[in-house]
Parts: sequence; C-alpha cells; structure tokens
Amino acid sequence: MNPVAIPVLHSAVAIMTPLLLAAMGGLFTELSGMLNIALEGLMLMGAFASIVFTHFTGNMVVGIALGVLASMLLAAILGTVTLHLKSNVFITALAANLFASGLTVVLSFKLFGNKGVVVFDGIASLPRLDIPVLAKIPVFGDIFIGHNIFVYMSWVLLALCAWVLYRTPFGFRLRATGIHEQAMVSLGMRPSRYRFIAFLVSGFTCALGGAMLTLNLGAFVPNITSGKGWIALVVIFLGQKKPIGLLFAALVFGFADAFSNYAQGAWNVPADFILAIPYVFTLVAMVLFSIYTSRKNRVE
Amino acid sequence: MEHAVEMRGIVKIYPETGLRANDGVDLTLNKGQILCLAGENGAGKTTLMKVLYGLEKPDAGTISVMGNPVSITSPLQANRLGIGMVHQHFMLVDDFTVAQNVTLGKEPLKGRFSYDLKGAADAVDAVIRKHRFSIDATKRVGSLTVGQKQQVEIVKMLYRDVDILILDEPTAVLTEQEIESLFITLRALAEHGTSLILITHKLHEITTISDRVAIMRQGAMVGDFPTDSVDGKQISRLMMGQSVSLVVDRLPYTPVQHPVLRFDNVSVLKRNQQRPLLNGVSFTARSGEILGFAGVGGNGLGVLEAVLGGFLPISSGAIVHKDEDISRLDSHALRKRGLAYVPADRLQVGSALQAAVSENLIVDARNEFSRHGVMQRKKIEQHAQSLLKTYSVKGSPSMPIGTLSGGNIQKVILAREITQYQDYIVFSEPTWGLDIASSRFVYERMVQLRDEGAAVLLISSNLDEILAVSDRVIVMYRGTIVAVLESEELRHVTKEDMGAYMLGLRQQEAPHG
Amino acid sequence: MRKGSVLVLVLVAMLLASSVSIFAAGSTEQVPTEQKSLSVLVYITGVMAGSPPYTALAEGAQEFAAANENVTVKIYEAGFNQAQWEEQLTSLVATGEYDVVLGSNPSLPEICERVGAKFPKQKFIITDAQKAGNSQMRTYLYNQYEQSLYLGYLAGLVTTSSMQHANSALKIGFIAAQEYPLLNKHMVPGFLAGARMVNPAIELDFRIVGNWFDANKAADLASSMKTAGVDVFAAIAGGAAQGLFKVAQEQGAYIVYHNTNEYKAAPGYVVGCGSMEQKKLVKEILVDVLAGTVQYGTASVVGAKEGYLGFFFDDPAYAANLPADIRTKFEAFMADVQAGKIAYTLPPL
Amino acid sequence: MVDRMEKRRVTIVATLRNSIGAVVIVGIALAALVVLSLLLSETPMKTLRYFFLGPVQNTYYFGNMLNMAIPLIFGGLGVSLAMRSGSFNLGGEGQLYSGAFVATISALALARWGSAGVVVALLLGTCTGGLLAALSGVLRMKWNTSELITSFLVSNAVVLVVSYLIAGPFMDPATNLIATRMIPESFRFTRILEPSNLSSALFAAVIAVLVVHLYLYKTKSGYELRLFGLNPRFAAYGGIRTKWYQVWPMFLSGAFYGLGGGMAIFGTYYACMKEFSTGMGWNGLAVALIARHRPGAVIPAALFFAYIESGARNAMLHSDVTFEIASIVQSVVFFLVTSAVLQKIGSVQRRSV
Repeated sequence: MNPVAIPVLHSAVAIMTPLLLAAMGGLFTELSGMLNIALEGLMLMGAFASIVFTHFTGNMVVGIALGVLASMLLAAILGTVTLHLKSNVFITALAANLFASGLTVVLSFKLFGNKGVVVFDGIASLPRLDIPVLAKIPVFGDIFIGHNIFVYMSWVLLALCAWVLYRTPFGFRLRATGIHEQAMVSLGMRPSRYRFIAFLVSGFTCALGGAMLTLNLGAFVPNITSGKGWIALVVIFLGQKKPIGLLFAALVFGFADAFSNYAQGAWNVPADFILAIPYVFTLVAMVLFSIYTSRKNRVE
Repeated sequence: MEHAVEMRGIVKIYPETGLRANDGVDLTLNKGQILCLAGENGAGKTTLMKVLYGLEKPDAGTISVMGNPVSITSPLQANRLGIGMVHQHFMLVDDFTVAQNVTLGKEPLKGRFSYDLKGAADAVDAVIRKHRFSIDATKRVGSLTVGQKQQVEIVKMLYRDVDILILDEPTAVLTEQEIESLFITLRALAEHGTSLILITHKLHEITTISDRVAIMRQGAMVGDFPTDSVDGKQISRLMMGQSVSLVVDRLPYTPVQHPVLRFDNVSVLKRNQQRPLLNGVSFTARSGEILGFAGVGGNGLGVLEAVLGGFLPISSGAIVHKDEDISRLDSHALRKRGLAYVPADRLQVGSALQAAVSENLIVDARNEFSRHGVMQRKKIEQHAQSLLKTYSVKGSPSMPIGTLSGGNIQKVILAREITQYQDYIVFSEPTWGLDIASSRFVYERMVQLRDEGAAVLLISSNLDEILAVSDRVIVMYRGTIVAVLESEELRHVTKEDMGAYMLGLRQQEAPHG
Repeated sequence: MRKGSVLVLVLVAMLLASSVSIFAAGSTEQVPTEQKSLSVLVYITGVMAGSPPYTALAEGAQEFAAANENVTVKIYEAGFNQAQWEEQLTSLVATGEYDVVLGSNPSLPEICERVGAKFPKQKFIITDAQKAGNSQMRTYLYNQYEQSLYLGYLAGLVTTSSMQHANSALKIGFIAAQEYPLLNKHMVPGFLAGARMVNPAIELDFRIVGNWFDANKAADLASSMKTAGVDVFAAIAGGAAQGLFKVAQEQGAYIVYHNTNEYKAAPGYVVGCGSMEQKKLVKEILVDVLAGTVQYGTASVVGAKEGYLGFFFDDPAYAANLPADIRTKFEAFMADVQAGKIAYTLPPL
Repeated sequence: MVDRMEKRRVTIVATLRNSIGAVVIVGIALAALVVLSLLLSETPMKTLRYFFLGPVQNTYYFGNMLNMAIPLIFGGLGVSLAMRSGSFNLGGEGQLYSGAFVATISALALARWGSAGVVVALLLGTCTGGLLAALSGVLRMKWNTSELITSFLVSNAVVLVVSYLIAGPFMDPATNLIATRMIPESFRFTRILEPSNLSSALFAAVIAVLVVHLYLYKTKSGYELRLFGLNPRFAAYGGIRTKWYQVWPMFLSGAFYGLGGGMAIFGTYYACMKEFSTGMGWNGLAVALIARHRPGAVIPAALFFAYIESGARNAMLHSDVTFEIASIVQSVVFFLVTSAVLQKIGSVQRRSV
C-alpha cells in the first residue's frame, strides 16, 4: 500500500473516534424522534469534567466515570426542560451548548485560576493497545493497531449500541417512540421516558468522546470540541441512522480530515480551502448516497 | 351470569371544547358476549371505550371489572385487568415485524436483558395459529394489507391475554371476505370466553355478529337490547332519531355516452419490487356513469388512485383525457386540466388540518381567488360561507379544519372537489369511517354528479358501496383487471362472486373496461 | 392551573425582589470612590487565555497598579470577533473613566484612531503595532521578524544536527491557528530566513489549524508533519499548541517557541524559547504616563538591540536540551543580532 | 354595543392572562441571573443593574442594541419563511457571511454608481445567500437529501472560503484588520441615533417584516408556501408545485440572511471583516424559533435577544462579569423561553397553530 496512505488512514481512525462516540449517543435521541444539537455541549462538558475529576481523584477510570456523570447531568437538565416543560428542543439544546461553554471556563477559572489551557501534569497518557489479531488483517492491518483505548472502546460500544437498539426491548421501544409515538401510548408506555433515557445515553457517549479529546492531551483547552458535536450530527444523517452506517460515515469524515491535514503539507493550495475539504467531502458523500437511495426506489 | 365489565354514570367532558362526550353513561358487558356499541359519528362511543381502556380519565362514574371496582388510569393497567383495545387507526410500527409489534412493551427475554426475538416470533406464531389467523409473525408490518394489519392488532391484544376486547370500527377498512373471517374469529373468541365490544354503525354487522346491542346518541345511552329482540329499523331510529336508508334514487343508466378518460395498457413498475404495481390496465370512463373499482387492499386500488391523482408516474402505456395524452402530467398539471378528486386519506392528503376551513376550500381554485398574486380575502370568505351552508357543515370558515369532526371534514373536501370538477371526478374510499347519514349524503352527491353528466370514478374496498352506486364495476387483483361487470351483469352478481374475483379465485377472460 | 398560579406568585415576588435590588444597587453606586490620579484600561483584542503577550500586558499593568496606589487598572477581554472591537472600545472610552487605553495588536491603531476622533482627549498606547503621526497615540512595534529570524536559525541548527530526534530531511515546521498579516509577513518569512542562514536548502512546512482551540487537530497536523519529515516546530496557535507539545513528547520532535518560556510544556523537547519583554515595556510605559513624558504621535520599533526581544538562555532546560556546539553557534548568532550585525530587510506590514 | 364592550374586555383579560407565561419566563431568567450574580460576581448589584438597565441607560447603548437586532430580524425572517414551508435552514452563518462579502465587493466595484449601486450590491449579496441556501433546497427536491445537514455543511465550507477571500485576494493592504477595503461613503446608510451605530437599515428591517407578513398571509404564493409547510401531501394533491416550494423558501431564507449581512456592512461595519458574523446565523435561527415562525413576532423576539445580548455585554463592560458568565445567563433564558408549559400558565384557552 502507498506509504502515505497508511499514516493518513491510521490518523483517520483516531480522528473519527470522538465523532463516532458522540454520534452513537446522538443516534439514540435521533431514533427517539428528536434532533439533538446539544452533542457539542455534552462533549465539552464531558471533556472538561473527565480530566478535572481524573486530576482530583488521581484515577482515570473514576475520573471518566464522574465526567460521564457530569455530562449526563447536563443531558438530564436538557431532557427535563425539553420533555417536561415542553420547550423547543432546538433552542434548549443551543442553550445547553452555551451553558457548557460558559460553565467549563468559569469552573476552570474558579478551580485553577486559569481561563485558558489547563495542563494536568500528573495525568498519564492514554494507554495504547496493540491488538495482535488486528495487525494480521492484510493490507489494512497497520491502520488498526496502536490506537489508544478509546478507539477500541468505541468499537465495542458501537456493537453494544447496535445490540441495545436491535436486540433489547428497550431498543425496540425507543425506535417505536420515534416512528409511531401513539403506538407506544396505546400500549401504556410513556414516550417521554424513552426520550429522556435517550438524552442520558447521548450524555454518556458524548462525555466519552469529549474525555478522549482532553485525556489524549493531558490538558483542557477551552472550546476544545470545536464543532465536533455538529459533525457528529452530520455523521448520524450520513450514516442513515444505523450503527454500522455511523461507522462508515465517521470514517468518511475522519478520512477527509486526516487527508486535509496531509494535504496542507503536500498541496500548494490556500489552507482555508483545504480546511473546507471535510465539509465538501462529506457533502458530496451525502448527496451521492441520497442519489443512490432515491434511484433504488424510483419508478422505472 | 357475571358481568365482565360494568360502567356506571360515566361522565367525560373535554376541557378544550367543553363538549360533554359522555353524559352519565351506563354499560354492562357479560362474559363471553359480543356487544355492539352503535351510534353515529360523534355519539361518544369511542370516548366511552377510551375511558374503559385508560386513555381518557372520566370526570365522574365508576367501573368494575369481573365484579371488582377498579380505576383504570393507563392502557398498561387496562391490559393487566385483561382489557384490550384495537384502535380504528392502527397503532403499528411499519418497520417492525408482526412479532415485534405484537410483543412491544411485553417482550420475552433471553437472559436478563436480551430481547428473545425467536421466542417472540414463536409465541406470536402460537397465538396466530391458535386463533387461526392468516399472518406470518416474521413479516414486516409495512408489507401487510389493511386486513392483515388489523389481525396484528387483535393478536397484539390476545398476546396480552386479554379476556375483554374492544374493537373500534374494525370493519371500516376490510373487504367482505375479510369481514367474514374477522367475524368467524370473533365468534370463536367469544366461545372461548372472551368478551367483546365492537364499535360500529353498520346495521347488518350488528345483526350478524352481536349478542347484544347498546346504542348511544349525543353522549348518552339510548338503548340496550339483546340483538334478536330488535330489528334494524329500530336500531337505526335510535341511532339517528329517525330511520335512514342507504338506497339512493337515481336515473337509469343510459349506456351511449362519450368517453372522458381512457387508460391504455397502463403499467407501473418499481425498481425494487418484483411484481408490477399496475399491470396493463385498460379501461374507459364515460360521461354520465359511475365506474366502480373494487378490490382488496394492496391489489392496486391505492396505486390507481395515486396514478389518477398524478402522484405516481406510469412506466408504460398511456392515459388519455379528451384525446390528449396526460400520462406525463403531475398533479399540478392535472389540476390545471380540471382534475377533481376525493382522496382516501382525508386527513393526510385531503386537508391541511391546521389551516383554516376557508383555506382548505380553495386549494385547487386558488387562482380564481387571487388577483395579481394577491389573495382576495372577502371573496374567499364568502365562498367558504356559502359552501358550508350548501353542504351543511358544522363549523366556520376561520376554524382550523382539524377541529371539525371526520364527517364534516369529508364534507368540506367534497364541497371543494365537486365545485371544482369539470368532466370527471375521482372518489377514493369516500365513506370510510363515516356514519350512515353522512354516507348517504356522499352517495347522493355522486349520483347527482353522474346525472349531471360527469364521469365518476369510484375506488372503494367497500363492496356494499360499490354495488350500491356503480353503473359498471372493474375488479382489480394484484394490479391487473380480473373482471369487468357491465350494468346488466351487476344486477345479478352476488357478493360471493365479487369476492371470488377480488381474491383472485376467479378471472374473466380478457376483461376490458 | 392552581399550581401555575403559585408559581406565578413566587416568580413575581422574585421579580420584585430583584428589581428592588437593582435600585438598591443604583444607590450604593454613589459611594465616593478613591481619588484616582491614573486609570488605565487594558484592552485585550482577544482573550488572555493562551496568549502570553496579552497575559503579560495585563499582568504588567496590574503589577504596576499594585505598586502604585493611585493607579487603577481595568482589564477588558474583547474576544476574537474583530468587528466588535471598535464598538466595545467606544463604549468603554465613552465612560470617560480611563486616562489611557493600553492595547497590543497591529490593527488597534486604526480602531483607536476612529474612536479617538470621537473622544479627542483620550490617549492610546499600543504595543505590537505601528502608527506615527496621531497625537493621541503612541505605538511600539516588536520586531517579530527578528525574533522569528533567530528562532528560525536555532531551528535550522537543530534540524541539521545529529540530535536524537533530528532526521536527515531538511524540513522545519510552523503551525499557526489562523493566518493574519503579522504572521504571514513577519513571523513565517523570518523563521524560514533564519533557518536558511544555517542551510539554504531548508524547507518550511507551514500548516493551519483553523481556530485557536482545536488542540487535537494541531496534534494531528503535527503528527502528519512529522511523518513528512519535520523535526523542529514553531507554533503560534494559542491553546491548540497543546497538541504540538503532546506529539513532540510522544513521537520525538523539537520545538522552538515564540514570546514566552514554555520549556516545561514538553520537557526535553522544547529546545528554545524567545522572550518578549511585554511586561517590562508596559511598566516603562506606565512610568512615563505617570510622569507625563509619553511622546504621543511617535512610533518605535523595539527588538533585540533595544532589549525587548530576547531568549530564555538562563533556563536550565536550555543547556540540558541542546548540545554545546549548537548552543555556541546560536549564542554567537544571537550576539550578532543584538549587535545589529545580521543584515535583513524588515518586510512592510 | 354593550356586547362589543364586553367582548373587548374579555379579549383584554385573555391577552393579559396569556402574557403571564412570558412574565414567568422573564421572572425565572431574572431569578437565575440574581443567583448567578450572587455566586459569580464580586459586585452582584452593579452587575444586575448593568445587565438590565445597561442597554437602555443612554442612547448609545440603546441604539447599539437596536442595531444588533437588525441582522437578527433579517435572519429570523428568513428562517421563519423556511420553517413555514417545512424546511430547516442551518446554514445561516455562511449565507450571512457570504452575502455580506459579495455585497461589499460589489459596492467596491460599483463605487461610482452611487445609490443605484447600493441597490445592486445589496441585491447581489442577497442572491448569494439565497443561492447558497437554494442549493440545499435543490438537493432535497432532486434526491431527498436532508437540507438541514447540507445547508450546515455548505455553510461551514463557505465560511472558510469567504475567510480566505477576505484574508487573501480581497484584503485591504492598508489595514491590519483582516478585512476588505471600506465601501465608499455614498454606500453607507445614515446613522440615525448618533453616537450609536444604529442606521437607517432599521427601517429596512421593519419594512422587511411587513413585506414578509403580507407575503405569507396575503399573497397566493405565501398561501401555497404555508400549505406546503403544513402538509406537503395535501399541497401536492391540491396541485401546488411542491418542487418549487422545496427550493424557493430556502432561497428566500438564505436571501434574507444575505441581505442581513449586506445591511450589517452598509449600516455598521463598512468593510467586510473576517468572521465578523460569527454567531449571527445561529442567533437568527433562535429568534425565529422564539417567534415561533411568525413574522410579526420576529421583531419582539429579535429585540429580546438583542436586549439579553447587550445586557450581558454591558455587564461585561462595566462590572466584573466575564463573557462566560454572560453566556451562562443567556443559556438559562434559552432553556426556558420556548417552554409551552410555562407559556400556558394562566392562559385562558389553548390556541391552535
């Protein structure tokens, strides 16, 4: 294989991981019938809380767990306001994003006297794994090895998500809520309960995606998510709202981003144009996919 | 005999409108009995059943089930008490299989968390076989016919071990054969000890199936008899306060008419489907006749409606209107040529529920009510006022049409389409879910249009309706025309003959309409 | 409904309480404030976090105020949206509370000129900018070209060396958050020119993150550049530079850093840090302001010769991270720069 | 006569009771602000005073607040139109930015045209925004690609491209701001509340609201657009050109964003600065949602938004509140502002639509 391609693809796999994680949680809210644009804020919350708790407890697992809780708490607020006070989910999710970006900085200042980059020296780097089985995959093997633990965890979680959505009663009820709310009501189940859980799930996975961003660096940078939650939303749509689709959609974006990182060094094109590549690439992928689906259903 | 259900003094007032939907209603249901709850649209039948099923909270009254006083606050609790309900509008998730729909909310588990999909399919299959339904538990619900979907709904309740089953207008969407088999099923259920309540307003159904009939009018119970002690006339008088017959007076059919709309070997194919949706359909609709299209759901009636409405492009053949090929025209172009059409789905297709009645009334005539692109509000208002009066619609022009009753919505649609028609008009399932008085109103209008010289195309899965008003009938099966019955033949044909055509058991040689 | 009414009552009470508090606040406002002889507004065109020059600007002023009782300082962070800078500065200046506005940004002079036109008494002192001839304004331009030049020279020495992580490719890297004139016209060309003074064949790999906070993107870029043969990096990337530090430590690459001591950010890998004496300059400026000796209307360029740009030689990490031969060559070069012996033409901004 | 008086009285009472909900929301937001100020500010009373009274304390702040509302009104109108037709336009950022950019460079190119040039330049900016949004509409019409996502992606890419153009080929060499050259004097709207930034673009915004209102409720096209939005299948059935209404409202939506961008340049900034519009697109969307897609309600919603925004900014300018605290307070307001439950408190009856 082309020697350039391996590092680019290897990097793509790493870049796609936070997106994939956030998109998974977003998939739950999406399938329950709600457009959740708060993924960004939930990620940021998780990113901040995970590393701060890791710092204070000295234990990464506990830190991540508490970070996840913090993000789920924000998700719970979002869910309560949206489902019980019946607010417009778009505005409340915007509010959640605003809230997360403000709160993380205020807390960072209160805790560390610093509104900018907070470097946590005592935090070990994320463990990297070399899974021998993966290395044996022909041609592509090198792409899948030597990533940090979040990368592999995201794959396990994706499988878990698929299992929950398609192999558990909860998954069926959640999807039924999104497709036919009244069917759920007629069987005595409360759609709002399933939607609330979906919010919590997105808090959960977004926090993991965020945690990867900060723990990978050993530092918190304000606004470190820088739009990844939005891209995760795109991933959900591009992935046709199916777990396996998410994997490919996230890879498409991860690849486009990794490619643009590479291209900045290789091409003599204004950097802004190259930074636009991921969006254009994803757009083209989306359009091609919808052309394909619409062709499939067309009358001959 | 012990009472399965006893409802006493049920009062239900809808806070939004202040409407007293139930005003001190009593109802008793005996074990193993089939009770028909009869009444016109808006009489309060559905509300009463929703109270029993825990979907509505009554403002007063008591309920006891199997002799025990209960308070039913949710469908889940109703299920636990052994009460199940099959809604008029199906509560089914199209993307799920039959088994998944049936078990939703009461899923068998494999281990602690895993949904036992195989187990669910087996359990549902067992219920299906026990009660001799004809559905496949592993099929996607979206691919089923209307009748099959209803079976899924019933199975859904039987799976929950209910012994009191409520069915809200179960026959409204079914064919004659399907109704027959439904009734056989219901009978069998009753014999096994299930108590049933059927909401209906069809007289012959009451007399065929029920042991007892309870009749409601305007929120109150006006009669409760063993079915064999009353006759149809009495029931109908109680339901409406007077007797109404469905037979419509009309001029005799005069066959020498000129053609208006011609289908010439029309086929519709979809890429991902093996079988064509329409296969070489040819017929001619002539002025001054009602041309009926009969068939079981899923056999091309819906496709025919979509093609006539300009929603679905055809793959081959030609559609000719007044010697011009209109095969390629979409609904916009067809409307411009004067298409008038009453769709089967009056809520999703025939109206914009949140828009005002007056706005709904001018959708296909909006050019006449605007000058230089500006709407003429006064003219629209007057137009609406006069139509509402002519069609005796209860409602005002500025109300959102969604706040009207089903019958009144249909009247608004009729009013709009009939004012708009030029030489042909399509009716699809025009009386679906309507009560007798409203149905009769629709038939009268159709006949009137025919007598005025219109070509009326009536697409209906209701065989009674087809036979009551059609001058000629085309029977569809699997997208093809299997029989064409001219007016002569129509006089002699039996429902059984029709059923044989509709189910594909019999076919005419080279039928041509 | 009843529950709703209670809620309404509670809220109305809260509303009343808060409006009372607002009026109360209005009255407490009248408390006489200290007789102030100098009030300084430090106007940050961006945010302090992640920006050493801005932090130094603010800290310099604050330290000066702490040392002089009659000096008060207000720090205002205006954010990254340059379109809003003028409106906010106008609002602040309009209060008439500030004797002098201190800022540090090449684009501030034109904004201050417009604001100053509305408030003729207002004085502005701006570092990192150049504008002569406005009697309300005094500017000091750091010679960033010069600093980039000697940092580039150091980078050139390192990339051509046999140090552990130096490779054979003659490639150095520069990661920037975003492009802007000072960066494009002074820093990047200066950096490359300095490196080429070591070996004219050295190439520069220059890449953009796109924002000031996506540290993971910066890490990905650094990683990609490393693969492409870069072994020494410079970065003007705010918080995103964190990603570069990470990659340098994990994958082995050297960093030279502008304007601030960052040896600790990646111990062993940051081989040199340029200094910018913003704090010193600010304090000197304020002394002049207090003394009334500021020469408004003039513009100065300050660099190594003047002692406002330098290098953190005295950090132990410097000696520990670099071999002696490189240090010798670099120190000689640095001495030449300070003596004005290195010839270069400062590109126009 | 008595009957009419009684009717009016009932209406007034109903209106009052219906507005209790709004009071409740403002009350909660206020309470949240008080709590947050006490927690996070050293001088909470001062903070509160500037937050609430700051925007109206003098003509400068008041004018700037009104000025801030102008692009919000345009954006809000655009989004409302799209939403009324059942489309979702998430690309406001890019549409506004590119509209502003094209209007600016057109103004520079047409410098000698004078007032005719103003119209042409604004029109070109408007069309730029419109066409960008219409692209998403076309993709939806042709292949059913989600316009929500495509408009977002297009916008993100366009922002980068426009930024490149401003920083590169179109940059004013005479300035250290990353901006285009200044538009000629003759292209600038008159300031109407000196010394604030408020310009006559405000009148244009108000007129635009009126025009959109009339368009939606009085014209045939508006009627078709609304019906398509309420029920696309019904619209198709009624012979309305459904393909057109997947594209046209998106075009209008982008066009209003683009016009808002142009107005911001011609009325306030006079040059297109890099990323000057960051956030305006999203805020326009928020305004439309708060106004619940009613053009008439866009004005109060935009004013409300601008008030909160400039209150926050005022507290930042004059007390120790930082940008982050201000955004927390704003978020509390947004959590509650669309709550149907809170809005219904005290209301007499449920309203349809």
